[in-house]
Amino acid sequence: MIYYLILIIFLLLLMIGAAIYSIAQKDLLYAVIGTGLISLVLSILFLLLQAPDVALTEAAIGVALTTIVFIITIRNTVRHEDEEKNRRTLPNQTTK
Amino acid sequence: METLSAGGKIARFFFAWVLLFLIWLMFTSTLALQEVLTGAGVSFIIALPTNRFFTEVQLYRFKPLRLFYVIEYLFVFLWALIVANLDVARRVISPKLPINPGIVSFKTKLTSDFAKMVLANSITLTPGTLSVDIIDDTYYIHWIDVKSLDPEQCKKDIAEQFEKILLKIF
Amino acid sequence: MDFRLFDLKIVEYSFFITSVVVILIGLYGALVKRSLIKVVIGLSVFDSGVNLLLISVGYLTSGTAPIYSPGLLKGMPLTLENIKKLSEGMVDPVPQALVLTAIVIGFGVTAVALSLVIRLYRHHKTLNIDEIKNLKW
Amino acid sequence: MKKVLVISLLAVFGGYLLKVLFQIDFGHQFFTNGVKDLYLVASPEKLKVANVVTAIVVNFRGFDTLGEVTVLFLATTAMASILYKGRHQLGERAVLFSGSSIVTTGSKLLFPAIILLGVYVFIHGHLTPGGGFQGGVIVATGFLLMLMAYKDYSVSHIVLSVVESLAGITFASLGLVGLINGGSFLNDFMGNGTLNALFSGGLIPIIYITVGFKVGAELTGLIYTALNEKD
Amino acid sequence: MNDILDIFGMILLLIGGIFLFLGGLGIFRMPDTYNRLQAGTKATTLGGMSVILSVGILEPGWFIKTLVLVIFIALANPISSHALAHANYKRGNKPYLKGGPEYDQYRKVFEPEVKETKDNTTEKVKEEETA
Amino acid sequence: MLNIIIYITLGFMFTGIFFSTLRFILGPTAADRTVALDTLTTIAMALLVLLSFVYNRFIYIDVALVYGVLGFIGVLVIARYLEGAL
Repeated sequence: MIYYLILIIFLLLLMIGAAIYSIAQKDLLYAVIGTGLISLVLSILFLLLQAPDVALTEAAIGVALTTIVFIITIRNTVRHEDEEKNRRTLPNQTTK
Repeated sequence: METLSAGGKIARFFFAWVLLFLIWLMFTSTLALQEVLTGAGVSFIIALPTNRFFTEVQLYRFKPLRLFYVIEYLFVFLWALIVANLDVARRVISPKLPINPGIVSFKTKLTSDFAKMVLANSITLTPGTLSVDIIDDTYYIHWIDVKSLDPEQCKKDIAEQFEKILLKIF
Repeated sequence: MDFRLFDLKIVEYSFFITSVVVILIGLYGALVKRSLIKVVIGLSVFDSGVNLLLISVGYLTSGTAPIYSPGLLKGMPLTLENIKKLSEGMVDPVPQALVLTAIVIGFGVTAVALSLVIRLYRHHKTLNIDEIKNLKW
Repeated sequence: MKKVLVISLLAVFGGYLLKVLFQIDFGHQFFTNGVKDLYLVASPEKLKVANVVTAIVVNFRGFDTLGEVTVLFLATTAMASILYKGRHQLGERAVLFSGSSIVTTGSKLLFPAIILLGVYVFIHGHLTPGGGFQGGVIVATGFLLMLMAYKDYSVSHIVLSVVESLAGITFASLGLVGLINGGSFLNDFMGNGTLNALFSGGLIPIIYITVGFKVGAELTGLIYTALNEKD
Repeated sequence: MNDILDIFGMILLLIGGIFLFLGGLGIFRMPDTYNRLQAGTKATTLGGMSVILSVGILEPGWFIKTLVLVIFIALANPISSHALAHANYKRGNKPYLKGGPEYDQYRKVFEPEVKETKDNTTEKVKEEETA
Repeated sequence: MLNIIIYITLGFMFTGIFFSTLRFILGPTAADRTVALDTLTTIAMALLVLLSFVYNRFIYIDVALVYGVLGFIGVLVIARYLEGAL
C-alpha cells in the first residue's frame, strides 16, 4: 500500500510542479502547454478519487478545447510575456 | 479520382453505415437488443452527412480476396512494430547512442490518399523511420540510421514490404 | 482483488495540502502577473485547485464510484437492503455533480475572459495591465 | 512591495484554509446529515438510473442544469459579440493552409468515429460515466479537428443555431410538461424501465441527449467564432 | 487454459511497462526533436498497446473495448507525431546531422537553389508557402 | 503474483512519466515540450486502463477511451500553431 501512496504523492508533486511551471514560465505558449499537463494529471487524480464522471469531463475539456482557446488568444495578441522581448523575436516566430 | 455513379454513392453510404455500426458495437461491447437497435439508428444518422469521408472509389473493386491481404498486412506490420521497438530499445539503452540521422526521400507507386496515409503511418511505426512529409508521390522520411542516400535503396530498405501488399489491397 | 488506498494517516491530508497550494499558486498568478493572459491562466489554475479540493472532500476510504453498473451488482437482486449495502461503500456524489458543472462553466468563463483580452489588446495594443489604466492597482 | 503584500495575504488565506480543512476527516463521510444517502438510494430504487451523478445533475437538480446550459449559451453569445468587428469579417477563415495529406486524410477518417464517440457518451449518460456535457464537448472537439485540418471546412451558423434552439426548447418544454403533470420542474412522467438497460430512467436519457446537442452546438459555434478571428 | 492466458497477460503487461519506460527515457536522452519523436512514438505506441491488450486478456469480458483503444492508438499516434515533425521542420529547426548536410534531402523543398547539385526528385514548393 | 507484476509495471510507467517531465521542463523548443506532452498522454492512457483494472470497474475505461481519441487533437492543435497555420 505504501507503494500506491508514493505514486500518488508523485502525481500530486507533479501537479504542483506543473502549476508553478505554467505560472512562472515567461513564454505564454509554454505556459499553455503547462496547463495541458495540469489537466492531464488532474484527470488521473480524479480517477484515483473515484470520480470517473469528473475525470471524463476534465479530460474532454482540458485536452483540446482550453488549449485551442488560449492559442487563439496568443495568435491574436503576443506570445511572450515581456512585450519588448516579443517584438524583437516576432519576425521569425509568427511566420513558419 | 473517378466520379461516382448513384449506385456507387449508395454503396458508399452502406459501407460507412456498417463500419460505424461495428465501431458502435465495439464501444458498447454488448449484444442487447436495445443497444443494437439504437446503434443502428445512430450510425445511420451519423453516416448520412459523413459518408463522403470514407471512400473515394467504386465499391465494386472490393473483392473478398483482399481481406486476406489485409490480414497479411497486419501480421507484417505487427512484426515490424516489434522489431522497431527492440531497435529503439537498443539505441536508447546503449550509452553511446549509435545514431546517424538524416532525411531521405523516395517515390511511391500508390495513388489513393488513404493508401498513402496507411503507408506513412506504417513507416512511422517501423524501425528507425519517421515520415516528415508527402508531396505528391514523394515521401520524405527521417531515418535514425541512414544507410544510403539513393532513393531506390531507401525504398527497398524502408517501404518495400508494406508497399507491395498495399498495392494488392488498393 | 482489493486495494485499499489510504491506510496511512500521514498522507491523507496530502490532497488537501496540494489543492490549497495549487489554489494559492493560481491566486498569486492572477494577482501579481502583469500579462493579462497570465492572469487568465492563473484563474484557470485556481479553478483546477478548487475542483480537486471539492472532490477530495467527498472521498470515502476504499469507496467506489457512485454508479450501479452490472460489474458492481454482480447479479444481485435489486432489493432495498442490497442497494443500501452497496451505497455505504460509495463516495459522495454531490460534490461530483457540482464539480462536473463547475468545469464546463469554468471553460465558458475562460473563453469569455480571453475574448475580452483580445478586445483589450485591439484597443490598447498591449497586454500589460500597468499600461491599461484603471483596471488594477 | 506588491509581491510581498500579496504573498503575506496569500499565506494568511492559505493558513486559515488549511486550518479549516484539517478538521475534516479525510476519507470519511463529511456531510453526515447530507442528502447523499437519499440520492444514493433513491436513484436506483425509484428512478432506475445507474449513474447517481447523472441522476443528481438531471433530475434532482435539473433546474440548475437548465441554468448552466444557459450560461454556456451566454458565453458563446458574449464571445461572438465581443469579438465582432464588422460584417466583412464573416465567412473568412483564418486557418491559412491545409495540413499535409496525412493529417487531412487521418482527420477525415477519425472524424465520424469521434462524433460517434460523443453520441455514445451522451446516450449512455445514465449507465456509464459521461453525459450531455462531456458528449457535447467531444462532438465539438471533433468539429475542431476538421476546422483545423482543412483550410476551407466550414460549419453553417444557421444549422448550429437551429440545432441549439431546438434542443433548448425541447429541454424547457419537457421540464414544463413535468411541472404541469407532477408539480415540479422536470418531473418524470414516463415509465422507468429496469436498471442498467439502455431504455431506462424515464426522462433522463432524453434530457441528456438534448443537453448533448445543445452543448455540442454551442461549443462548436464558440470555437468557430474564435478561430475565424484574426487581426 | 485460463492459467496460460493469465501468464501471457502478465508477461504482456510487464513488456508494456518496460516499453513505456523506454519511451520516456528515449525522449529524455535523444539529441534533437526528430529523434525524440522516433523514440517517443514507437516505444509508447507498442507499450500502451500491450498494457491495454494485457488488461483485455486478464479480464476477457473487457477485450473488445480494449481492442477499440488499441485501434485508436495505432491510428492516431503516428498522425500527431508526423504533424509535429512537419511543423518542427517548417519552423526552421534543422535536424541534427552526423554525416553532413547532404543527409538532409528534405531541405531541397524549402531551398530550391540546392537543386543543381543533386537533381533527382521533383522540386515543387508548396503553393501554401507563399500564402 | 499479479500484484507484484502490477507494482513493477506501475513503477516503470512512473519512471517514464518522470523522464518525460524532465524533458518537458528542459526541452529547448516548443516542439520538444509537445513531444513530452504526447508521450505523457499515451502513458496516462495506459495508466488509466491499468487503474480501471486495479479497481475492477469496467466503466472506468471510458475515461481512457476519451483520452485515446482526443489526446492527439491537443497535440495537433499545437503542431498546427507551430506550423504557422492557425
